[in-house]
Amino acid sequence: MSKIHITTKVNGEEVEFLADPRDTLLDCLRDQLELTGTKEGCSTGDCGACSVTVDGTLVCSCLMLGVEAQDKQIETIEGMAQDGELHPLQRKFIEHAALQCGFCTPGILVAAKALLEKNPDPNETEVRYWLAGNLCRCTGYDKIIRAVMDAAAEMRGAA
Amino acid sequence: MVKIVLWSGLRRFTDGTLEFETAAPTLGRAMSDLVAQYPGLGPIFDQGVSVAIDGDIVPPNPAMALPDGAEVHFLQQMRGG
Amino acid sequence: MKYHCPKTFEDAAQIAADATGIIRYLAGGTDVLVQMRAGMVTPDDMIDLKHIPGVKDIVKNADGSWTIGAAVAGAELGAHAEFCADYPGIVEGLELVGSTQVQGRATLTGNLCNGSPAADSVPAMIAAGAIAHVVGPNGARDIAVGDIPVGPGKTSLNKGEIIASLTIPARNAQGGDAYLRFTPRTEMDIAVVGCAVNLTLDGDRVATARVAMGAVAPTVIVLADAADTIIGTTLDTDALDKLAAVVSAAVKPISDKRGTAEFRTDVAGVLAKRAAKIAYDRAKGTK
Amino acid sequence: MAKDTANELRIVGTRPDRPDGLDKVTGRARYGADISAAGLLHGAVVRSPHAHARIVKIDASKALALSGVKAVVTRDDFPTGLTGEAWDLQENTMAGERALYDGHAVAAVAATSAQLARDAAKLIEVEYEILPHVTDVDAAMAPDAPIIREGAADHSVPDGLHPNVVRYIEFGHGDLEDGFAKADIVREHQYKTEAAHQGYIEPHACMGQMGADGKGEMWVCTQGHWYIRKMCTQVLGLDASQLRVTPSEIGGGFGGKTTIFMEPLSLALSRKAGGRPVKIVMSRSEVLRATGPTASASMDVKIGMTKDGKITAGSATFRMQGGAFAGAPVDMALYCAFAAYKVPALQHVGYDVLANRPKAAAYRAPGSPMAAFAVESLLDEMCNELGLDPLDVRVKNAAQSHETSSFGPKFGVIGLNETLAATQAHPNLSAPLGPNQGRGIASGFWFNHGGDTSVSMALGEDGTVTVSIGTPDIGGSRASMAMMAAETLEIPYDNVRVNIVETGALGVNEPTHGSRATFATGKATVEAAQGMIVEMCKRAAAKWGIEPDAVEWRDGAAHPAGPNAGEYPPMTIGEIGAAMSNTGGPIAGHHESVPAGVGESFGTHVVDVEVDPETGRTTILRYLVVQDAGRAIHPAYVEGQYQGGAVQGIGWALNEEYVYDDMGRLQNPVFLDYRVPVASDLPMIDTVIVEVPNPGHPYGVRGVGETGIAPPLPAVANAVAAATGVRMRHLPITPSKLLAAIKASKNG
Repeated sequence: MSKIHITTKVNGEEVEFLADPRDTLLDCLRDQLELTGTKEGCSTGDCGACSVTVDGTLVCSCLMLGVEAQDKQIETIEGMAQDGELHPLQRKFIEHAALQCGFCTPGILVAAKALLEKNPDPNETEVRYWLAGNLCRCTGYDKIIRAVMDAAAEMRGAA
Repeated sequence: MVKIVLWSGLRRFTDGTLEFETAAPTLGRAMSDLVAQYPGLGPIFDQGVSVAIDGDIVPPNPAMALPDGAEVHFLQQMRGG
Repeated sequence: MKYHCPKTFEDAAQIAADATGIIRYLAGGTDVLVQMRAGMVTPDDMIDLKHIPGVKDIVKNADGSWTIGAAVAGAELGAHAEFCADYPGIVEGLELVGSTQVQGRATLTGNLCNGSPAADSVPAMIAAGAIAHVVGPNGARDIAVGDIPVGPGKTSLNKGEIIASLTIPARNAQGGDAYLRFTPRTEMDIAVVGCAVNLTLDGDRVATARVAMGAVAPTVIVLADAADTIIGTTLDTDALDKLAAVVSAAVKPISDKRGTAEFRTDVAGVLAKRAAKIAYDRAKGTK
Repeated sequence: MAKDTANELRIVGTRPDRPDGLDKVTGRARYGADISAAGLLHGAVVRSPHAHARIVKIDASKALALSGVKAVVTRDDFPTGLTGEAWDLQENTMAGERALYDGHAVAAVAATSAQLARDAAKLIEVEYEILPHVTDVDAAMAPDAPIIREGAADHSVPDGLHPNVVRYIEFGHGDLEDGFAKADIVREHQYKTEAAHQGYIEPHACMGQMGADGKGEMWVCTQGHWYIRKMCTQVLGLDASQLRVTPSEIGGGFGGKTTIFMEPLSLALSRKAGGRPVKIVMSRSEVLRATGPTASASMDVKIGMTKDGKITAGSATFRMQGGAFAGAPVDMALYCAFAAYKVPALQHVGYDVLANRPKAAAYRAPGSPMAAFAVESLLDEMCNELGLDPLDVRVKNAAQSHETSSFGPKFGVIGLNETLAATQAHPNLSAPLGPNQGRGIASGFWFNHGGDTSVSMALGEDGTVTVSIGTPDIGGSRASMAMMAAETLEIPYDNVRVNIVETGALGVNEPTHGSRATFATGKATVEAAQGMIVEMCKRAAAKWGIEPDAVEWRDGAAHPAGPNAGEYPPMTIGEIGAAMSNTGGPIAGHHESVPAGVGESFGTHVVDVEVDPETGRTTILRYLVVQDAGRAIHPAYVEGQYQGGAVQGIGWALNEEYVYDDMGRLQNPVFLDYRVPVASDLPMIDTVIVEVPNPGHPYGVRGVGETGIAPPLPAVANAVAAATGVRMRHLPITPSKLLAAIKASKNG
């Protein structure tokens, strides 16, 4: 099976990899680029653990082929902290104990960041529906929702 | 003396008796005395049991000393958790 | 698997026509990638349509009708304020397909071609009278969206035929639509029953109506009798109850892991009632 | 030396950032599948599509002919002659003569890429002869049920039962007949629950490497790596000490990662592929078809009650299937059934039954949720009938400290009274309810657990401390261990680093299960710290030339114990660490034990629901968890346990279930159809942490992880009954079932 050479940008850096046409973007991120912060929980788009943004749009990287990544801008959890400075969402997740096992956390952080970029002042219902595609089995979501809303408030300067 | 209480499912191996008094100094001795009296208990004990001494569920260490006046409950082996 | 990136639909149709094995098209990919990973299908040729100019366009035509490109994702359609104002029912149908993440990829065309009787965006498209513009090795043709699915997982498209775009008729002034589905959870489920109602008003009275139901038959079905029960009414309680009764009497669902036939029958009527009310309020501009 | 009153505590009870927080919010934390190695091969498993079938022939020649395929293993590659639970584990790892459930592994292949391994697995041809199957517990006990395995029953099973009954449980006390005679009403109903999966988001993943010399390495996501070591080596016929198991970070377990599934396959494949490391990552459908789930249950409960709400007698007969192997938690279910009550006469009978389903694994308070559903539902029905307040009835009959429990032994110090009182005082109990809304209340219980525990602790040259523990951190336990170590040593929290170490670095540890980590590993951590304090005091005493017992430890330093001990400036832990090479060498503490004094935990939940009477959909409006934590070391993570347990219970009550078709095939092996709750399904989960300290732990800890999953099942059912007037005795309360019941009640 011949592989295809892909050039793309991940977290602002240009990268190249060889993709089997059947490999998902998730496979390529994890196995080719060793960006294992993006997690695989289901491979059917039902759990959100593999959330990344592609050209600014939130997607499940398990539902996109690696070969489709050519000339895109991909953002993953590894790019969320800038120059060693945690994003407010990351800080608030630690502060609110919004993670237990931490496996769903990268996907939820990436999804929540996409939400706050679109809607800086979401209400609880909006946060819950936006994150409905990110399963968490540990927390019952309570502390996650609080952390996202608190981060939003801080980012708005309202905290 | 120590009071031993078996679970009621063992009635069929002990002619209906479920409570015993024993002077056995250790848990292991108390168990082997019971098996000597009621051989049907042997395979059950060998399979594993859970033991509570004065309410504290502890591993069934045969060398464990039985304090005078203690109440020892045998429970069908607890699994899972 | 060979991965193709044609630049025109004609090229895409030619690649498909020449292919000897299993072909899949990639618009959003949210169904086909799942099937591939599950081992349900291993395509020999994967034809990515997203590099064809225009596939991401949402265009309002001179006559007020809409043309939606084959690769327009749910998130893009939902962000288009003017289309949302005209056809909130179609948008809410597509937006119910999967999560926010899936919305970043899933398309109307893909939802249609997957051929699921439970496809959330299809009832509202059919209720709206949407037309698919199809390109194939033997040229182009237009087909009513309702004529495309012919059974679970099956479409009426011929080998090499690809839906290039969808056309939704112009929205007349006093018109409204709505889509409701029932799922056990609030999100992330496949519709146990889906119902779209598209109607126009003449003053307070319903002038025209179309009722389309999902997940109650091998394909999405249009219930003309049900629509007739509300045409001419002001959608009072009596009319709504009649609508529910006719819908429940007309559907012939099956029992499966997602719900019993009896449940689907009952809930079909309930949803028809609720969707009709929302469409009516939208048409009146009272939302 | 440990503090025993809340006033003296400086760190315990605060909410510091967890030590692994940064790694986990940046994607740096390494979970099971996040490993790679030079020469890595990828494994894939061939699984039976049949519920019950004889394996006639396995032909791997086409797979082996593919370039890049390095090894195929079947049961023939495993040793023979195992018995008992070891045989069960081996049989579940890889089917022998027969496939016993849909998803049972029958072969495995290793190849140079995951894609290739999956392709190769499809080319392995397995010929089956389909046998009759049974998946329902009651059907599996019926006289005409197909026999899943002859001779699987243990000595507890009386004669005359179907061979699928493999364990029989019976216990009780008091005069049942007399007890029921004293009741004003006696009611009896049957209740059922369906199998639910733990639903951890991280699929099982491991990387195993094993040479021809029998020495092996394994990286694995697990709740207990010594269990992995023991089970893998048993199944493969190896020496335990030759396998070194390193735990990855773990993406949830809830009991489901306390056993082995495909881990031995990676070792067997590696050995066959010349010692190259083999990584196996399960797909979600493999996880749902072949790992986990809990048992399904069919339960008869009978209770006698006086008009004023006194329970006079009770009986429970529970039947549970835990898959094709013994181990349904029917025993634990029965022990928990009436634990919240003192009842003069009780009878418990249980049947552990085989069925053609995957081998049940532990799931959060195994058995307790089903038992709570049956008993707490019936109590609620009887309270309604008698017009009694369900919370008053629970108070009136509540189990008490130092009194005999429903399962035999006396309780120690328990906090049920306090939990019920805190529930009664909570504002949620007086929130107004609208039409189609209802409130449900239920209690639950879990024993908690001690288990094999080994901890070591070492002083650094700068006075900071490293703690080595053997219980994987599944929900913030590194933080609680660091807090307890820092509290005991009286040093800053940030001066302690907690590492979860591999099997070669400590004595045997049981997994993070049974709600034991904060209790047992915490207790051992405190003991180890105390041991280190003794040594540090000795070093100071030697320097000062006084007796060690004339030295006391406070504020992170050795001090002369009093004026008689002499006048010396305090010697800080940093000074002691800096000097240790010249004062006798490294300073460490350690502790090994099976700790006694496990404190039981009770909880009571209150839920408000609204039911759509036209569709049967239930919405959770409000939810309250009140539970005794003994003492909360890190209250935020205690709340997290309460909230997570409650939501898992809500899922089990409303939507989660294993659905099998007529062929015994699992119909919903994806998250789309195995419906765990999503964020938009839920409100905030209110919590009250009750603290009745456990005298068996230096800081009063009781395990908190498990109790919280038991009350939601009955609480939700009770709330639905209050909202609709319809009693649902078979979970889950799906819209289909509830709407049908609502219609039936209107027509009836």
